[in-house]
Order: sequence, then C-alpha cells, then structure tokens
Amino acid sequence: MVVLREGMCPGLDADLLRDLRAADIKTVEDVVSSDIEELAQRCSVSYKALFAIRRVLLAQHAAFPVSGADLYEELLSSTAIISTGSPSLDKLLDSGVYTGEITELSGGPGSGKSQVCFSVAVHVSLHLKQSVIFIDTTGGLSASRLLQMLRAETSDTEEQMEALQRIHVFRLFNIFSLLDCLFTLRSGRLQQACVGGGSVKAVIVDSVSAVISPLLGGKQNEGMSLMIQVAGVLKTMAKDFNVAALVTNHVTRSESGGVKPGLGVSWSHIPRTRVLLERREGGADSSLRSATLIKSSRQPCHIKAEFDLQSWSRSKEGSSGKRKLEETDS
Amino acid sequence: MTESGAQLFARLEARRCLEDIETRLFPGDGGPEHGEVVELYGSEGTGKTELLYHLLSRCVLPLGAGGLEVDVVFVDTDYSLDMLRLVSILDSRLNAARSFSSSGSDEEVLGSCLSRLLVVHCSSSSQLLLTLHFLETTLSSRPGIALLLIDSISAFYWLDRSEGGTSISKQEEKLSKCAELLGRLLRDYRITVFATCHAIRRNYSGPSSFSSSSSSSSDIDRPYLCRPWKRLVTHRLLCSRQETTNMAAPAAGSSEQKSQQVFTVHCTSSSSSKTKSYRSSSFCVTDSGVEFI
Amino acid sequence: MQCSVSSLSLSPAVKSRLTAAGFSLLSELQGLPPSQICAEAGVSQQEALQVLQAVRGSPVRIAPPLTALQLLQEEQQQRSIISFCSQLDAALGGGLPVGKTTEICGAPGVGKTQLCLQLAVDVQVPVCFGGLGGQAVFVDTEGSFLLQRVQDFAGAAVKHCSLLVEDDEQRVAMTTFNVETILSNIFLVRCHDYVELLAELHLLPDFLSEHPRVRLLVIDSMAFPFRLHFDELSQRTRLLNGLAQQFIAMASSHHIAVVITNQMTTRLRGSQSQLVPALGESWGHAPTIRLLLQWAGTQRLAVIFKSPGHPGSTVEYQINSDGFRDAVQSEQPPSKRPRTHTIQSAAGQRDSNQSAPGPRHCS
Amino acid sequence: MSTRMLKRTGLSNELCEQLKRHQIESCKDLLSLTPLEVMHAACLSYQQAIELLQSVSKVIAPPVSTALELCKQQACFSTSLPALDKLLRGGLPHGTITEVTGPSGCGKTQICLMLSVLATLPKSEGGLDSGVIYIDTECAFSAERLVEIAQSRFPDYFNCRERVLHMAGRVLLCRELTCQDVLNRLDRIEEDIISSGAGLIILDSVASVVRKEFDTTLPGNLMHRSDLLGHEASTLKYLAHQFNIPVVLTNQITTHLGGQGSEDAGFVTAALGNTWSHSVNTRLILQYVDSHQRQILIAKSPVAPFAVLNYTIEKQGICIDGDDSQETLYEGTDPGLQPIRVQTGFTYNLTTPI
Repeated sequence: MVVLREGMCPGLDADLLRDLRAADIKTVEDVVSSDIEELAQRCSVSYKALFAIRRVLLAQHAAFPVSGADLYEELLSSTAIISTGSPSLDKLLDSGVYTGEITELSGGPGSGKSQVCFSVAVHVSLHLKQSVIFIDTTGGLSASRLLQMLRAETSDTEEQMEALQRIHVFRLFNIFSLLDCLFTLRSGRLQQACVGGGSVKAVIVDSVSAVISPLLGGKQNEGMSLMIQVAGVLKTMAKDFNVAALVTNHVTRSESGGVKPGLGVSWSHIPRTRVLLERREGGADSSLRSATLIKSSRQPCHIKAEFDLQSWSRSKEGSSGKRKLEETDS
Repeated sequence: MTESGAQLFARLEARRCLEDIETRLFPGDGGPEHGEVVELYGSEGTGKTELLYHLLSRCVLPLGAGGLEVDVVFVDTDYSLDMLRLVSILDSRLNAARSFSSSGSDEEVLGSCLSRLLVVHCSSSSQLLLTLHFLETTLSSRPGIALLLIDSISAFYWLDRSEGGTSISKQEEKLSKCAELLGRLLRDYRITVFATCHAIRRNYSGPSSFSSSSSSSSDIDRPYLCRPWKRLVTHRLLCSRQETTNMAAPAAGSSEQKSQQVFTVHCTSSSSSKTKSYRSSSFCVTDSGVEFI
Repeated sequence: MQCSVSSLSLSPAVKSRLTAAGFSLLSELQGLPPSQICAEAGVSQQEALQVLQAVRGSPVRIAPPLTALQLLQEEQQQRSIISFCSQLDAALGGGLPVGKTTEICGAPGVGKTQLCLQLAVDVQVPVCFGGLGGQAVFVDTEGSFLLQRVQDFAGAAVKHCSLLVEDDEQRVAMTTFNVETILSNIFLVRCHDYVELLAELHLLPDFLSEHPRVRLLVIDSMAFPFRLHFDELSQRTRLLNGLAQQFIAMASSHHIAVVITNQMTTRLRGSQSQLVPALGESWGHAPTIRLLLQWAGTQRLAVIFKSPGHPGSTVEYQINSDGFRDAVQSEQPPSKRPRTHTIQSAAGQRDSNQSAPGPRHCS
Repeated sequence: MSTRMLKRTGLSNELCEQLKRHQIESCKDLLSLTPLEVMHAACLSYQQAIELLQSVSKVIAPPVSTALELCKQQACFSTSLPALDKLLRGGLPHGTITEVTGPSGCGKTQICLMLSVLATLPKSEGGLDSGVIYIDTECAFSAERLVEIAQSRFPDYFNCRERVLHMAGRVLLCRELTCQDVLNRLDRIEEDIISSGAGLIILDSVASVVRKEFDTTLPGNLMHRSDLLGHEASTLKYLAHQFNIPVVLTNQITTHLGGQGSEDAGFVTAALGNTWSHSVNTRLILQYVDSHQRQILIAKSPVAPFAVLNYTIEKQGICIDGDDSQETLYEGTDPGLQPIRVQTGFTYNLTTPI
C-alpha cells in the first residue's frame, strides 16, 4: 500500500489530500478501489480531475503488462548458462545454471554443496570474466580453496588474482542483515558494487537454510514472511538483473529414512531447479558424490549424475576421470 | 464510467467461451464457462505448472494447430513463468500440426502465438490489487482476451499474514479485495480465470516435523485462502503425483519407466447452474508438455 | 521492488501498524518527522524513533563486501591452532583454523575432551614458537574438564617449547610460558543444563570483547544438554540452528576458533543400526569442519568428514600422558601382543570400506 | 536457577505481564525461545529482543573461573588402594561421576561399602570426614558387612565400639525400589546432603530398577528410558559439581549382540547403552579371572590410561594383589563396547592380556 502524498501526481494538492483524508481515503489503493463519482461529490472536485488522478496513480503503481513475444525476445538475448565446472553436473542441469532463476542445491553435511558453489564462482570469475556476489552465512567460504580451484584451471598468477577480485564476499549471519544486504543489492547497488569487474552474473547464498531455519516454527508468522521476502528479492533480482541465483539448503530426514530438502513446503515452490547432492556409499573420505535432479522444468526429474569433488583441484588434463552412472535421457 | 457501444459489444459478446479448453480434464460438459474460476491446487512437483502451460498453449495456439487462438493475460506473482519451457511446448505442438497444414514460417507463427500472451509481474498483494484495476482497461480494449491466469494466488499469503498483525480480517483484507475485484471483472467482462494455489502446511511444526504423512496430507489438501476467494472458485483441480516405484528408488529401473512419472488431477466442479460433479484424469509430462493417458 | 517495511528488524506489532497505515516501502518513511509517524501509524514516540533509526540504517550494519582476494589475505594472516598431532594438522592444512567452527564427534572415551584440552593448551603457545599466544574459554556441560590432565598437557607443552629455544625472544617468552600461566589463561564455565548454556552463549560476545586475546572457544559437549527430552522436537532444532549462527558469527567477528564436541547416537535404519553424530540432520550443517574420532579395533582414527577447504582424509592418533599425539608404531605399549595385529588390520580395513562408523548394536 | 521467575530478574512489570500472556514466566521459558519468538511475544525490535535475552542471561549464567582458580580447590577421594589411586591420580575426582560395572558377585557392592567406610574416616586417616548417602535399589546393602570391612581394614582406628557406631551412623541409607522413587529421591536429595554433611553419594545400582521396568524390546520404551537416564545423569552431575563431591554408581552387564561379522557372535559389556556411557566420567569394569581372582579395568577415565589390576575380595574388602607396581596397560577400546569376562570362565575377550 502507498500513502497518498501531496504532489504525487498533478492535481493532488494539499486541499484535495485533506478532503480525501476526511473521506477516509488515505492510500492509493483506497483511491483506486473507491467509486470515483461518489468520491468526487464528497470531496467537491470534478469527476474528470479525480478520474485523471486515478489513472495516473494506477499507471505509476501498477505493474505493466508485457507482450509474451517481447519477453521471449528479451530472454533469448539475455539468458546465459553458467557451467558448474563438472561436465556430468552440467548435463544434469541441461548445460549449467541458468540466469534469471533460482537454482537450489540441497544435501546433507559434507555432500559437496559448498564445493559446487565455489566452482560456479570460479567459473564465472575466471572464464566469463564477470563478477560474483557470494553471500556466506555459514562461515564455510575458504578463499584458499578458491585459489586451489583457480590454480587447477590456470597457472597465471595474475589471472588468479584478478579472478579472486571479481568474487565479492558478504559474511552475514542473521536474517535481517541478509535481507538488508539483498535489498541494497536489489535497489541497484548490485551493478555498482563491482566496478571494473564486469557485471554480476551470479548471486550465491551459501547457505540460505542456515539463516532461515531458526525462524521457522513456534508461535509466530513472522519467520515465514521473512523467508518469502528472501525468496522474493532473490527472484526479482535474478529476473531483473539477469543473474543466476544459486542457493544451498540442508536436508531433513523423513520417517521412511529418505532425505528431502529442508525449509518445508512453502519454500519448496520457490527454486525453479532443485538438485539433491549425496555422498556415494564407500568410505567417509571418498570424494565421489551423486546428484539427483528433483525439480526442473527442462529435464525429466529424478535423473542422476555422479561427480568427483577432487576433479576441481586437479589440473584440466587430470579431470577426465569423472564417471557417470545411470544417466538417462528421455 | 462511460463506454461506447463497440466497447459494450466487445465486453459482452466477442469473448470466446473456454468450456472446451480441455475436455479430458473437466467432468462431462462441465468445462469452465464465462465468468468462472478454476483453481489448480497442489504441492511442489505435482504438475501444476505443466498443466498451466498446457492450458495456456491451447489458448494461444492458432486454430490450425488445434488451439483456440484467444488472448491470455498471465499475472505472474511468483516470478515463475518459464518462457523457454513454454516456447518449447508451443514449438512441438506447432511442429506436430505442421505435418497437416503449412501456414507461414515457424518464427512468425510462434511470434503471433506469443503476442497473444500478455505477462505482468507483481511483487506484493497491494501491487496485485492495483494491477488488476489497471488490467480493466486492457480487458475492455482487447476483446480477444478470454483468459486471465494467476500464478499463484497464494504467493503473498505469508506476507499478508504477518503484516496483518493479530487480526484475521486484517490479514485477509488484501486478498479479499482482490477477490472482490476479480468477481466484478468476471461479471463485467465475461472472462475465465485460472489460478494456481500452493499447498502449505499451516500448523507448521518445524523443519523436522514428524507428523504422520496421512494426517498431514489431508490437512495439506484443504483450501486455506480467504472466504471471498473460496466463494469465487467454481472448479478445483487437485493435483497430485502418483507414488510410482521409480520414485522410491530412482536408481533402479530403466529410462523407459522413468519418463512415465504419472500425475493425477482430481477435478471438482460446482458451477452455479449445475450440481457438483467430479472427474479424475492422469497425465504424464514429456518434452512437448502434458499428455493425457 | 524496494526494501519493504516488513523486512525491518522491528517489532511485529509496530510493523503491522505501519502497514495498516499504508506504509509498505521504506522510501515512504524516509524524511518524515517522528510525530507524523506517530499520528499516522498510531505508534508511540519511542517506537517512531526506532522506526526512523531502522529506516536510516539497520543497527545490524552490514560490512562492505570483501573480495575473495582480501579474504585470502585475511585467511593467510590468521594462524591456525596446532594440535601437536602433525598428521592431523597436515590434514587440516596447518591446524585448527581460527575464524571457523569445528565439530568433534565420537564415541565416549575416544578422546574428544582430550583433544579439546590439548587445544586449550596449544592456543597459548607463544607467537615466537609459531603459536597464537592466545587464551581459551572452555564451556563444560558434562563435568568432563579435568584439571590434572590440563596440568600434564601444559607441562608437556612447556617442556616441548623449552627444548626449542634458540634466540633471546624465545627465551623471554619462556619466562612467562609456564603451567601456572597456562592454567590462568583458560576460562572455565560449567553449565548444568541447556538454559544455562544458552544464557552463557548470549553473554559470550561481550566476554570476548573484554578479553580480546581469546582465540579458542570450546563447548564440551553440545549434545549432553540437548539430548534431554524437549516437549517439541522442532523447538530443539530451532534453538540449535540459532546457536549455530551465533557460533559462526562469534568465530568470524572475534577471530576465534570455535570447537564443539558432539556425541554419537544409534540410528535405526530398517533392521540395521548405525552410529551417527547426535543432534539431528540439520545440526550437521552447523559446523564448518566436522571431525569424526572413532575406534578401529584398538586404533584411534580421526576422519575429516566435512571441510570446505580440504579433502576428506583419515589419520591415526594416540593419546598418551603428554596429550594428543601422532600414533607412533614403534612406541606401542609392550603389553600388545602380536596376534592382535591381524585383528586390528582387518578391523581397519573393514572400517575404511564401510561408510563412516560401522553398524553396531548397543543394548 | 533456570526456573527462576522473570519477575525476580529486574524486568519491568509491564514486560513481565506482556510475556505472561504468552505463558512465558521463567527464565527457562524465555531463553528457550528464538529472538524472533521473543520479538513476537514481547513486542520488541530485534535489537531489543537480543538485549532482553542478554539481561536475563546475566542473571542465570554460571560464573566464569580460570583453571588456576579451580586448581586451588581441587581434591581427590582416595580409594585406599595405592595402585588404583596412582593410576587415577590420587583417587576418584571430586565433582564427577564414577561408574563401577561388572557381573554379579564380582564385588561392586563391596567397593561401594568400602568407599562408604573410607568417606567417614577423619582426614588424618585419609578419609573425607563426612557423611555418605547410599541409595540402594537392590536391597544389597549389608550393615554387618560394612562393620566387618571397617574393622578388618582399619583395625587400629575402629578399635572401640563408639567409632564403629559413629561410622555406621554417618551412612545414610535410602532404599528406593522403583525408577520413580529413585528420581524423586534425587530431586530432593540436596537437603539431605546438607543436613548429613555428605561427602559421597553412592547409587547401587542404577541399572537394576531401570532394566526391571523398561522392556526395551517394546517400541517407545527405549526413548522413555533414555530420557529417564538422561535426567538422572544430569541431576547427579549437578549434585557432584554443586557440592564438589564424588558420585559413585554401579551398573550391570548385558550381552552385546554381535553385528560385526559372524566370528564374534556376541560378548558381554556394560549395560544401559551408548548414551549412558557418555554420562559417566570414569568407568571401572570388574571382571572374573577365576573363581577367586578378579580384575579391575579402567575403561574410561579422563586421566588414567587403560589399565588392568588384579584383586581379590577379602574380609577387609577389596585387596589389590602384590605391590603397586603390578599395573598392566592394555589396548583399550570404546568403553561402551569393552568386553567383560563373566564367571563361566569362558572368555570372549581377545584383546585383553593378563
């Protein structure tokens, strides 16, 4: 809702505002929903003037319809696909993480969520020469690991340092600072934040569940509302700035013993693509992980791929050892 | 408000009825008529979005390709419209139809299909209300518009709940206003509304809830939005996913089985003119969209 | 979409009043005098002031973003706490990292507390010996803090350092590095239940500000107070998730290493039972590094189960009277019989073939 | 402490009333909430909610001391067995829980009786000069045996009847035969400790009542049992720490079903499961060697290495064979799984040398 203020639109002067207040019309919604004819009489202004005000207010505050054809054209020119650095994972995701939408990685502790995030960040900063916003809520970001991954890709120190400079890190540990940060980025700071480093191509939140899960439950609705706001700002940011939003989520165990992504039913509608990462059976220190696509609008669900965390620290030549299992196409 | 005779005509006569939009979905002759509201309800991964794209593409496709060739307004509150997916569905349908008749180049036909679609994004319930007011002019100027899609009507539920404070009526105020306005638009312009609604768990018992699945599923299927909206809904499509064996063990089974993820829709129609009727149908999702089985 | 009023860290009641009065975006509140907010939204003057403060800039100020390069430099400046077990240090990339949270899980008696005590001593090793010269806070929930052991460890550490003295700086450092000062630099808190633990954790940020030399916070153990019955399971999850964020915030803003110990619990999975770390699935995400101490026959193994910076690995260790040390094959106790070798290696192999801890039954 | 009412923490009356409307009355209620719930219940902003939580925390948070301060008040309770004392660095540490586990007839109750005698001895004789609270759940306490041990172990001190009677009078016996009774007793025991000047708490045995009442094969019982044991453990820990006294428990044995291959089909180990093993600070295992000879195993101790001592039960209680140099180290394992030898003479234990 928007409160009516003097000078919001031509013709809305102090006198009229006072009259409208007297008629219990305080917000734009009130003006728009009321019967203009009756209101004009009560406030003793002309119907025409009030109608014009209504039209201007609507044009200012309503969302504007766009033709699907235009939208498609725009989308074709702006959508980018960011590689995760792992061919099998890329294939699972239909060639990578798409810009303009939220992709979620969920998995138990040590399932490689952060590693995939690091790899995406490295890929964007090194190969695409674009910036990345990395919001770290778990203290899990290790710059030396990023460097290790970069070293596997290039031996040029200069390039490595430049790539590191294009990764912008926020360390935020509670919901309000996360929201504050996201809104600041959303209101245009996103593109300014990274001068000289190319435009931002990815916003990574690792992990979104760490700040949201303490909010849920208990006798209050506030937590849900904050969660939906985080989702909303991420979605609009992804869409309007055409960046890829990559978030990580924890898992909960259902009664049957299977795992499912955390944060409940309301969150489940939010990411457009969801991937579940799991450790492969076989030793606590194995680096093999399996990924299952559990939600996607491009690929059939429940296809699986396997990838090796070690491959990101090896040099390019050595990374051919990735295996794939049970990959299915239909 | 004044309107010209032509506008009045456009308003009342020219809109196409969507009764036959998908005969396999609605019971008997119970498709949605002018001024009726269809709610697609289900939790994540139950095929709501696919079904919506199916209905959407049926509307915007040209008559020659088995479509209805009507204009559609898509109100996207979840920022969930996946244009690429929609285009791939349209493409495959157009390709299938092209084997029978040839009309214009691919790009052109696709372009004209897409130009029948108007998309509008909303980010709060008050913006939704203002936008619906704003759309009134669009509706009256474009007689081709027969369908208004809202994906999803429940997007702002939690925001409204927390903004409304402790009073229930305050919490529901905005959506009630939207519903009332929609009711008027439906009467005045004789359009049809399709809206999706996400299943939620109201009595949220935490991330690791141990509530038994049987009791929570019935709780999950119950409508929860405000009364004015409930009164508006005439058809309710309850979407669910069939728990197939390859769901429980996705590793096992061949690719043949895996593409056969089956979704079920249970339709309850209760239009004012008719008595309540039901129909269940199943479909699976392929590259070219929904296929009924 | 601009910043909305409902995202502010204000009281829910105030927020709902603001939205009811038609304020939904921050920009609408900007520049309004407090009295006008009072009048329009029906809030008290005090509340109106809070609103304006929140609008101008939330009290939880966000630090400007760092680039990963700056972060790298920061990481390289921060030293790690060495554990005196060189294999473990190597696996962790130079010791226990400062600024991160580490969880140590394991069966009873496997050496969790011993490792914590060792770290509490090691964090005090003077800077000129490659240590941190810091202090430690030890939050004891199980009553497992044992002074005699700390004295032993401290004595061994002092002895070790005195053998390394080479220059004057180190000689000077040694004059103050003795058992007594080591003990006086370990702050001990004994918490009897989860409420006391929560209370203590609320106060710790202030304590850490007052004692800037603290580089290590030990919670031994997290599991004991939280394994008791909670009326609502989700309440426990919620509290634990909140605590996890508090730990991470403390670790990174005060530059301390946070070490949390956790017990193991038996999880039934169909007919099989398995030993897994306690406190549930979502707690597993709380620590940045998860270290699993376990028995393999008569060997003790430390497994790095999760760590963003290092690949998983397994090292063997032993605990002797001096503390937590590398396992040395030649120094095995004389009582050990040759025949146990076969059993041991078989057990070792079995454990490495299976995932994490092997299935075990407990009565 | 944690059940302290919010009214007595210096909060304003208004705030207390506001919180009371949400059934938040004690410090525990408030601190069990997340900041968001506090914001909701108390109508505060995030910052204020954090401040509120901190101010309440100040009231109930335990004090911080340094290890050096602790060092100056540290004490041990000598077991009068020099070999064991040496390994345990002076005896059973005050403020912690020691568990004695073993098959029946191996001498668990003997140890408890012996420790009771020791606790009553004057400090000059190596005792604690204090009372003993002896919670007996198996009706195994024998006053005659107590006197016998006292008189044969310390013939010089207990040479007159008054001293023996005085000793016996300082052992406060509580016979509690159900779980609920034990719990109730523990909840009320603080007063008894003060009035009797107790310096030692003995619970013989913790396992018998619990195992009698909870058939763990029934669903749900296992969880209920863990809750109960957890409650007992935390109460005992609290008492041990609060009064800085040792607490001694006895436990039974159970057959551990072999799950690790077929060759070890099962062995005997301490009862009450894995979680319970975490609760005790020191675990001593008693086991048979032959009909006469027995062993003490130190299976879990924060100070002692894994060690084995041979002993016999004599008229004067437990006697460690030979001099104090006979200690043997053994390769320890998970104390929750440490095999225990029983009287049949049939040994399952492969790793323990003699």
